[in-house]
Amino acid sequence: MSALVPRSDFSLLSTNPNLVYLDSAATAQKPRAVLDAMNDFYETDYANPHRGAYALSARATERYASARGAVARFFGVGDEACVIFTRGTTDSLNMVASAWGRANLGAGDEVIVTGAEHHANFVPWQQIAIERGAQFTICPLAADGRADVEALATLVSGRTKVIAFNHVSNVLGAINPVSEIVAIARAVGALTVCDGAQAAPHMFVAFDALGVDFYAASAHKMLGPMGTGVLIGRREVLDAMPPYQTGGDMIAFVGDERTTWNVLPHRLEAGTPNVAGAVGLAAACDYLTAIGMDAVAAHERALVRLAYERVSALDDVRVHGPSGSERSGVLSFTVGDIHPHDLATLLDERGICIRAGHHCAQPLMRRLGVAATARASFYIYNDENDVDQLAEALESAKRVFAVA
Amino acid sequence: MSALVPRSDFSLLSTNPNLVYLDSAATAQKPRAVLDAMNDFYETDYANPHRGAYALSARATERYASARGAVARFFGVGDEACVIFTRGTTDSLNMVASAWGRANLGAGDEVIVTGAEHHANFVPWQQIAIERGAQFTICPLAADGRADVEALATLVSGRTKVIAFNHVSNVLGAINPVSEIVAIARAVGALTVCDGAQAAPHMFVAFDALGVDFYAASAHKMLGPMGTGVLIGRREVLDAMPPYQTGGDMIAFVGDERTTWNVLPHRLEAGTPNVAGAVGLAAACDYLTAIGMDAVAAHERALVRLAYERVSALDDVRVHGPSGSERSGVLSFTVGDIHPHDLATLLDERGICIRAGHHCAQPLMRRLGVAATARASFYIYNDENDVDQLAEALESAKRVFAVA
Amino acid sequence: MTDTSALYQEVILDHNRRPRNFSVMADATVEERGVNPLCGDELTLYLRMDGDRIADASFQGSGCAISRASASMMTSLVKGKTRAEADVLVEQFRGLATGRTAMDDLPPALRAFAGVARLPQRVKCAVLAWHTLHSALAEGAGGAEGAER
Amino acid sequence: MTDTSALYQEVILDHNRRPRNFSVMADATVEERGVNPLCGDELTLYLRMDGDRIADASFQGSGCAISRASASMMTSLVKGKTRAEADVLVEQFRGLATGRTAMDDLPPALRAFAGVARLPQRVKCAVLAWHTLHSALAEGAGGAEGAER
Ligand SMILES: Cc1ncc(COP(=O)(O)O)c(C=O)c1O
Ligand SMILES: Cc1ncc(COP(=O)(O)O)c(C=O)c1O
Repeated sequence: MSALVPRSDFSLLSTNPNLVYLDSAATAQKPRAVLDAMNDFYETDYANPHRGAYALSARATERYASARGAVARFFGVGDEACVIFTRGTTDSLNMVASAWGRANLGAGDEVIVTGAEHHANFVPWQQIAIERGAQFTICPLAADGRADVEALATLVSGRTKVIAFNHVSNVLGAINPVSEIVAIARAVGALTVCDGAQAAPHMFVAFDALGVDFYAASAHKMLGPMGTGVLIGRREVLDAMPPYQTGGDMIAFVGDERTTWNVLPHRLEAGTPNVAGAVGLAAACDYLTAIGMDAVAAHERALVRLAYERVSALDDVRVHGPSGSERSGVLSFTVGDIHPHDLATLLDERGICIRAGHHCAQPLMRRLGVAATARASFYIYNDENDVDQLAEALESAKRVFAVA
Repeated sequence: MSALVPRSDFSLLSTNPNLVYLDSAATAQKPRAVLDAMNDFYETDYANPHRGAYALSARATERYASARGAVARFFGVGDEACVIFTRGTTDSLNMVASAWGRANLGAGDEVIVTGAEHHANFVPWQQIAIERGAQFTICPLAADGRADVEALATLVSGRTKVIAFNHVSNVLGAINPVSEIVAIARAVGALTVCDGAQAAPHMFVAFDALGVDFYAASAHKMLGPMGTGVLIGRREVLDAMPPYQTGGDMIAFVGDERTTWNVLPHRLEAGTPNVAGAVGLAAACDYLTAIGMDAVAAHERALVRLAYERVSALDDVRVHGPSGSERSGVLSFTVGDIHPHDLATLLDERGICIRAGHHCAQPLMRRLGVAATARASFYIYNDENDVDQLAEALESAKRVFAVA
Repeated sequence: MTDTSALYQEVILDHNRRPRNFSVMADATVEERGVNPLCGDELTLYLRMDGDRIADASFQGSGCAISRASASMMTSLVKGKTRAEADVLVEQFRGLATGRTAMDDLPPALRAFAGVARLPQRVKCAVLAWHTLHSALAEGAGGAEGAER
Repeated sequence: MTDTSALYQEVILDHNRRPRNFSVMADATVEERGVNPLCGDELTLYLRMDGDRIADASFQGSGCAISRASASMMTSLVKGKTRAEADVLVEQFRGLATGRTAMDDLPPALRAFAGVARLPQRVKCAVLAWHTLHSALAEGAGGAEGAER
């Protein structure tokens, strides 16, 4: 199985031919096309959009608008104004928890998250629940790490105002049953907030068909630049949500005592927008679309299935989460009693990049009964050789630590 | 008077030799060195910082830390952990108004801003005052557009909890008397929040000596990338401020019910940081430092003084704000009854980029008694020819509109 | 460079200098406010409807030459038109300002605005009066403003 | 590639496998907790002070081989040392782990940690026990944790 895209598209990978980069779930490497798009914007059409009354500024505005269009198409969003550019998934989720939560949560209301959330979709909800006096409930997980939908169905009630869950777990690669969760939420009138940080890079999201009210993702995990992300929402909920940040062009009229707001998407984008970031994200979307998201998903599934087989075949190795064929391109595991950090350092000595730690998912670590895991994650530039190297390095590590 | 730096340092300016870019107060053009620094990071050291246990990630972490060091030096901050990377000035000011404001403002307390604030330093304070039941007071302006410090001294009382003001006005170029405002605030125990968006690009800020509690700036106005900014604070106030956003690495321990926080600067930087943005801002700081901020300030003062003379000499032209020698490189004016937007379009037909409108300062427009102004702003790549072109174009515009 | 402008042709400058129908209408049956928050243009449009027909139209407000000349011409053009006829004009003008309508399909007076299509940042100024007319005819709620807080 | 590692030399692997002084100390006079929030390493350090002298030292906790071996060696080394002597060791070790101290200035047992200086991401693991010792001796407040909310 060769890589889905030429390694030469990625400067860092082609100048480091022996690097085995297995940490794309943390952040993805950048194709030249993405960096070129941003440079081109800075070098040919750079100005502050929305604010200038000259052609250069109009071109910058147009770049920003067309980036929004490209991102909307990528995510399957018909109403482009419902794509809000943010700093990243964390920013998007904080926006919802703060702006929507502060306006809609009160004492006695309930917020539900799953036990497999990244801190970014856990702590903001925990904190707003504390602030508003709402109840914070953690939905249990099924054995494979997905939300236990049967348990969820019994948990919810008329008091449940929002259910926040990941589309794909960053630790387990488990893919949540979105439509079942949405159905349960709708039955009690709760909103749904889906953390798509680990899904958007790897599958076609089809927001309009998904049924969730809010969807969040980060550009940097999907080949795009750092410092950019999206919050996508259904128009009704976005329109009803108070602004999160204020200033700049998100206003209609600023009185000495009261202020009125601009329309979407501006109302939720305070300050000079990061046009370069949006342009970079749009270029990443175009790059992925050219490959085809089905091909992307198939490639990763194939690699992770192979990795699952090779790694779980080793003695004394525990692989967490669903079996190989049901997961997105993420593999978390522990090797004997070797601490994951030691494992990562040993692998790093061979040029293999994996991540080790709690993966910003401490609540999940507790539920798995581990302090940390090692995690290898795969993307379009990985190939079968990367899997071989991983498996060999794990065997070697076991010998160094004299495990088994 | 020639430009302070070669136009060839700026791709956009050198490929458009006839462009007269006079909108740097909205956003500055980028030197190649800034774009190169970001590309180099993406192409040689790219990974998620803080989270990886491999050398590549360690290099990314080191890039981020050294960018923080460079930015701290540029702003005259001794304690690097007090430089918080944000999305921009608007983000920085919203962070303070929300996180500090929500924790510290109550009914009966008072928030003071000046009548010359950008919406980003006006609306967040107005809104948090409404939310907390605090009084929102607007400090009057002296004739030159600076805060009227005598009025301010009589306004403040023990109820005053915070005074938010611009270092330099984005409309008038007026430079506020920071130390006098700080003294007035300290006398009643109020905090000071200084919006440095228009100062940081143009003068040495010397945060540690300035005496303000918080300082905000945007990278994109100081030759750096979009989507990046800083909030600088004194350690005591930052340490006492609750986190603004939560998630990712800003935590120490995430329990099912309670969460504890990491130390500064991480505690105030939720989510994957924008390392590329920080690297770009640091490169911009280095570029400016190499020129010397004194030389930058002197160049702009000279240009704006010339522009002031040329423009105010025209019949039927009203220049707003202080006289030429007392202002930073910003010139706002109105020409007869030509609407500023029409003026900007006419100038644009000659390749001259100025901004027209309320400049995100509607409260100031009311105080000036105008709906909008035209604004020309100068930076290191502007020269005397740019001023000539501006003056000639204004004369031509008057003839087209048959003014005077 | 001479003192001519691609956009500011004589007809626009003239309507700006001496706007037609620039007055408050005491017996208006519809009054609609339009604002362009980014530019600060604002106008109030007054219509006196006679059944389905626009018996009279006038406007007040402040804004740039483009928005003012556009409102001046618009109010002149729609007087006496039916709701449906006015709606057609609205669509035609929007098409012109965004470069979608061919010049020949348009009342000659409007053709001076063709230049705005090349200036996306001024399109909003040109269409403000027409948008406001559209809202007034639809008797819908306010313009671009959101909820007050 | 062979199964050797630049960092995981035999002495570190041995201290990790059979940590010395790995126990709760019932009669400790000082008990100090140290955590490395990014890695999840945590340890509790127990000291029994006899005036100015560390009469006994032990630790408990979970963490990686580096932090465990480091704590194991640290507790072995500081037993019997005065506060001042221990502080010197703390400074020496911090210097080693960040590449500032020359090897020759160090007790031989610690030299195995020189490799961490090249691995900034593991420095925190290596110095955790030493930081905790420093806090314990200073009798200062908690470690890296902030206020609970
Ligand atoms: C004085 C002032 N404050 C705040 C801002 C907002 O900065 P940003 O849009 O980069 O957040 C600006 C610029 O737009 C400004 O000039
Ligand atoms: C599932 C999930 N949610 C949220 C995040 C946070 O994304 P970011 O750090 O880009 O804000 C991540 C990645 O770190 C993630 O994997």
